[in-house]
Amino acid sequence: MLAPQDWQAIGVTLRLCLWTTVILLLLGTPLAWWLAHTRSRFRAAVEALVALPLVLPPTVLGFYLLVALGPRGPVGGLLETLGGTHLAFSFSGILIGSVLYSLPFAVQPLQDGFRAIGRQPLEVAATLGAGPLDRFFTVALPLARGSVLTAATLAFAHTMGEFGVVLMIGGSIPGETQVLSIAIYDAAEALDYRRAHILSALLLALSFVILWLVFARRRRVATVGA
Amino acid sequence: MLAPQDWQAIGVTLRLCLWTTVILLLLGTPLAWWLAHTRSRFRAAVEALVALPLVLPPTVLGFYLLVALGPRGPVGGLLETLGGTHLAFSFSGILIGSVLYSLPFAVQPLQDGFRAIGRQPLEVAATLGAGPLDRFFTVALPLARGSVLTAATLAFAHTMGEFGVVLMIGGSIPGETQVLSIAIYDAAEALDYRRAHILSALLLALSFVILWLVFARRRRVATVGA
Amino acid sequence: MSLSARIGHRVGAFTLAVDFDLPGSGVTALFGPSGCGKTLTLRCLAGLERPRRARIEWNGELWQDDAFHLPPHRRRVGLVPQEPTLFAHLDVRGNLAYALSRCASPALGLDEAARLVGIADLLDRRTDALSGGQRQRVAIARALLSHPRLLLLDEPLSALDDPARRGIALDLRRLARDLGLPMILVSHSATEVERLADRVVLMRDGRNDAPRSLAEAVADPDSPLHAGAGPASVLDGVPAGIEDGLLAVALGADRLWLPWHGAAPPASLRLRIMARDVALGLAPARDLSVLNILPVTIESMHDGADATVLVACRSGSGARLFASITRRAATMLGLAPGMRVHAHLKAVALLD
Amino acid sequence: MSLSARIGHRVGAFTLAVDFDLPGSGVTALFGPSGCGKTLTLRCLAGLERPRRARIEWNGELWQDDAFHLPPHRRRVGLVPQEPTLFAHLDVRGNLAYALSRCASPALGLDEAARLVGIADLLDRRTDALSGGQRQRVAIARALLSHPRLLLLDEPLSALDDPARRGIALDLRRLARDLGLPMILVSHSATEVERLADRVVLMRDGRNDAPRSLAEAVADPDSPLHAGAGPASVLDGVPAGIEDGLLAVALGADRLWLPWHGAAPPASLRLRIMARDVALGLAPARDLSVLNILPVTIESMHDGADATVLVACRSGSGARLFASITRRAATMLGLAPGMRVHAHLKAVALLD
Amino acid sequence: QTRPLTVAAASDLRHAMQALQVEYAQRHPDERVRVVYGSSGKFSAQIEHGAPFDLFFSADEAYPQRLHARGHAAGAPRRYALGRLVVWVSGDDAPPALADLAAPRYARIAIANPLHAPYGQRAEEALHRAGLATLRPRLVFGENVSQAAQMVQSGAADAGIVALALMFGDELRGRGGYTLVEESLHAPLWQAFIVTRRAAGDARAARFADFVLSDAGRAVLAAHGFVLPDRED
Ligand SMILES: Nc1ncnc2c1ncn2[C@@H]1O[C@H](COP(=O)(O)OP(=O)(O)OP(=O)(O)O)[C@@H](O)[C@H]1O
Ligand SMILES: Nc1ncnc2c1ncn2[C@@H]1O[C@H](COP(=O)(O)OP(=O)(O)OP(=O)(O)O)[C@@H](O)[C@H]1O
Ligand code: MOO
Ligand SMILES: [Mg+2]
Ligand SMILES: [Mg+2]
Repeated sequence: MLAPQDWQAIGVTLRLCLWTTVILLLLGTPLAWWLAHTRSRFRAAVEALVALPLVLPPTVLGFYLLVALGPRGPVGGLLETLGGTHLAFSFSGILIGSVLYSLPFAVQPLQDGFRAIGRQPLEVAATLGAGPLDRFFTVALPLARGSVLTAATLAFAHTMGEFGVVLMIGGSIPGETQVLSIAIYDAAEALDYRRAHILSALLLALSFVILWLVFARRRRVATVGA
Repeated sequence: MLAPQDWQAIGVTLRLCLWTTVILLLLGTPLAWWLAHTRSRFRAAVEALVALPLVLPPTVLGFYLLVALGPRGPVGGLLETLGGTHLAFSFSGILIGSVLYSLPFAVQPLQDGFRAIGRQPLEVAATLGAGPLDRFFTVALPLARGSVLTAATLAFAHTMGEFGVVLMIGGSIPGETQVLSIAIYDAAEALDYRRAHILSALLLALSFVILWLVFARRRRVATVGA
Repeated sequence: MSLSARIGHRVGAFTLAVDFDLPGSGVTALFGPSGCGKTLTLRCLAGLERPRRARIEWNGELWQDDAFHLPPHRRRVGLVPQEPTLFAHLDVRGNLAYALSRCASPALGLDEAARLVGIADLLDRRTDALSGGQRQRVAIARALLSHPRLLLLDEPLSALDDPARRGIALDLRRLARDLGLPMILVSHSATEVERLADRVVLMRDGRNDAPRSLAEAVADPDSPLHAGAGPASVLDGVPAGIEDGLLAVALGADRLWLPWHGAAPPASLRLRIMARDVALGLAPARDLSVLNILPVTIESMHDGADATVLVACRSGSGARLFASITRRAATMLGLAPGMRVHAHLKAVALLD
Repeated sequence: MSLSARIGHRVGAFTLAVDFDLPGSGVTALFGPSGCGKTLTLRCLAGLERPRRARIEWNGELWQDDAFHLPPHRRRVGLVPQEPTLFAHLDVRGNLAYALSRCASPALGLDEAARLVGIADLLDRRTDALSGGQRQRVAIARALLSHPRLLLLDEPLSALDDPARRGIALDLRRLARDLGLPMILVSHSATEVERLADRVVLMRDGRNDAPRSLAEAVADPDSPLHAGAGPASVLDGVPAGIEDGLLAVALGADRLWLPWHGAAPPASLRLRIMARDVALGLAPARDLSVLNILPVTIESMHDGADATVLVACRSGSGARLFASITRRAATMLGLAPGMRVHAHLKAVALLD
Repeated sequence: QTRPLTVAAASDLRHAMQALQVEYAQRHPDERVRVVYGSSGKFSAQIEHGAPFDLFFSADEAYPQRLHARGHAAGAPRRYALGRLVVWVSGDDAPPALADLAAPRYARIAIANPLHAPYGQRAEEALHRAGLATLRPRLVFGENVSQAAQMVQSGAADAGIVALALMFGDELRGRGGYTLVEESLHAPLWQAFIVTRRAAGDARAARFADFVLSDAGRAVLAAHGFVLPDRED
């Protein structure tokens, strides 16, 4: 039912989603923590900046990233002069694009989550001898785990469906940068609806199961009078 | 510098973003509230369903919506037999698409926000004679206002940049369904980079100012030892 | 008017099984050790828990049975929770106004309530800029402003200093009387219970004893109320004149003297006499600075803890007095039930 | 070893200006009305506030001055906050282990600490399944397990019943002694202060009095400590034999008898004698159930509140005793400084 | 293992290019060719920024010319086909001619976006020349010609002006009907390709290019709705 190319696309997609989610959590968590606690005048500006990639159409954002990461761009160019290769049309390139594009979906929920903890648990941890990093990992993160979950699922799902940025930076090269969403898009563009339906159904089912498993573990809040 | 068509696109974009945000808050808030409090077995499934539109490529989701909203689809068809008009290629159509596509960005932060309130304030309000609706509006919503903000900004920004769904359902009709992101996309595709840069810069600047204003009002959390 | 509650509830491994009927007025104290189910009981009464088996009726109105559960906002039951929860999005005034604006028949003004608990100068504060005791007082004022049919107080004064505690307790007692506002008070302080309560429900391990009047409760030498300072008698009397800065209090035909600050005394006075403050003598002691000496008859003698004897006496006018003395003294004096002796009351505390 | 703190801090309209030096051992009570700045002071000591002007030194080590601020996790100062904050993502055992695993030199085992505060059977509970008093006890055990250099206790026992309070207070005092763990205790309960503290710092409106020893503090008839039950004397003595179930306590040459439960008495005993429990007589009363009668000399007489007189006496062995008697009795007996009288001690409370 | 030859092809070439691949594979069984489909504008931008494409088959001449002018091509663009437009409806109705679109039942007419899609430009031009400029308010625009077809197929648009080549895929063959738009109504839609600079000197690229222009290649293109240019050689 599925072509080998589709299987490749599924593989690339899963790799991209997982890496994006992991990197977003690694990157977004300290950023969100800083944003939740800083007194800096630039806080609001940084928050706005984080959300900014969202407002550009994905392919246009993709285009600018292409320029930046390509051989003549600042990033890609630098890499080339350092003896490496530029990042356009590579897995690393689409990963950077996905991370940037989903950043606000990770940062904002995390920031809210950290804010909701309040200062008391962190203060208590400090008086028990826990330093800043210790407090962060043993108190803040576990207490904000609901928000970590939200950040992860939003980032994961958004990366799953996104194709504009990925298409532009990645060039849809099978086995390397062609993700499932591009394959579905292609099928639809080719008016090959049967294939589009099958792939969509597959993607939806897969995502539903993943999301359902994740959400089923979430706790609810007690209701008044219950 | 800007063509009249661009001004129209800006107008449509702002209308679309505002309406989408408003509708998402109106729709997402009770849904998030229910999800945060229900004991229903279907909770996790509903949560997964809400996030599902995200995982489809926007144009593909757009295509399915076009089928549903068009004259031969279940929704559009019903409207036509009721003497109305179908929703494809109309502002209502792209609004529906945007709402559906940004739903998880509104629902999930709100749900986290409601969860973070805990039960005590609601219980106290109940003993002071506040009924469920009263509690919801006078206690839950104000206490979760940070999350309402997050939901609103994510929904707003995501709608601002999205064009796949909107393009497919809306058909890019100037003054009606052509939004700024489509205009930028078109300029970039036509390799008319000057126009693409100008429009992008405009969109970024506009969004930055809006987001900055919104975020500047947000409070931070006290840090240990400060 | 009355409250009748039969509650069977399980949370985790803990089983709550309480069963009591209370008159619909006055102050009832719920007293018992930490973890015995006091808070849980109040939550059931307020409608915040849904016990599996329960029948709660207020004055003939069904609040809860196995099938029905009147939601908390329809019960008009006020609750001051053990850890005061203020609305963080409102300032102090906003918190008070929240209650007032939902009250159909306000009995107090906002400023009046604030003054009562001593937070009049904090009305414009954010709630996170309050001290622990200040938070607690805001919670009390807020509950009062909702003018509930029944007020549940879960250790409402635990974070307050003695003078504030005393003042607010007296105001609460006055409000209970003036507004006909029945209260259920959870407190770990025997003094607070003695100061405020008309009756006491003792709890232990999720079960309760039958409600008893305060006098009965304190008269029980083994009562957990005495764990702090030992048994006591609580007597209600009326003022009978002031002399030399001393107030005479009439308990039937008996008369006790206590130091008085001079203002007009209230119509009724509640006195507490700790058993350990009562000495028994065969004759009134002379040349001793003890003013209050009552002739009493020994009714019974109980071996108390630690080589002491608790002697229950009755005065001529029928007032019941406890004296806690050492066994050595009892032997020395040859005390026995039926004997007429003189009770020397070294200290008489005014609870009002 | 010592703590020296000079703190100038403003939050909102409130100004904290405290200044005290404390020895690095024993228990110091911070006592003052609600809202006077006790919690704020503890927070400054713990490093949780950054006062604008301050100099805090611990045993020569700088914790804070205007330029420097040692972060809280480096101070090794334990804090039991006024509203106990438990880690909601950990169970009770997890909360305790959190402290223990960060402690370089554990002085207590987890189970031992749990037993001490009576939560040994709650170790596997989620923190939201605890009662108010149980939460408070977990917070105490957790702070103890971190074996801090200084333990700050902000009304740590406010949600506990009397027996539990008494038990934990005694254990805390023992730990303070055995581990050489200095503590600063905020409490609204004079009994708790008398039971636990070695010295007292009174606070009012953000300022403090100089630290005084407990004996001095309670000897002040106007001390706010007495707002509850009036002045008292606190005396430290040693056991001197048991007879008839009564324990003899030697205070120098004086000897007092108190009911004793029979176990071996500790090496030293702290007694509290309320002034209102002391009657003065020209001669020892006969045929009266008062066992403890000490010959004393009147040192001074102060007009107290409400037509009472506070009489300061000294026993032959130098112990200082207060007697609160009515002015009428003082006049009747013709009491005057220098007179030799007999103090009748109706009740002697053992604070240990 | 060597990198496969990578061909970027405009989306109207989907069916033709697949057939070309099959034919080519029979002749050169050892050579792997992979094709990526997309819009010509996007490919142009990507090639300018280092995309690993060896050949680029555009839907027009302008994009290859631009790339050539900027030095991204190994040689001058070569025409491989002439695109034709059709009016297409997806129902069972008789297909309308271009002029019939004025009828009110064609309330929504889908075309590719004339700003960047060559088929869209020609469609707009044809409408103008046919005196149907007044139909402009009825137009809806797809991102490209495929999307225009999707709009028709969904039933949301009543007719579309799309590429003849789309009618030759399995998907649309026999579904609804189409009428050709007269060639005279728009400038000829010459489609050209280039070998990119990165493939300069790559024999495989040259081989594939020659194959497309060979008789066998032309036969495939002709069978998929393209008009062929005169032989270059
Ligand atoms: N969710 C729960 N799961 C398991 N046990 C619970 C839960 N909630 C309360 N308990 C237990 O129920 C008992 C009664 O709790 P409750 O809060 O009513 O005590 P309390 O009498 O108010 O005590 P305190 O004076 O310490 O506040 C306690 O032993 C507590 O540990
Ligand atoms: N953030 C703040 N802004 C303004 N005032 C504050 C703030 N925090 C505390 N205060 C005020 O500072 C004073 C001291 O507070 P603190 O919490 O130290 O009191 P406390 O002595 O612990 O009282 P309690 O016994 O009631 O707990 C209080 O009057 C309080 O209202
Ligand atoms: O295939 Mo195109 O580039 O939409 O005319
Ligand atoms: Mg409780
Ligand atoms: Mg405090």
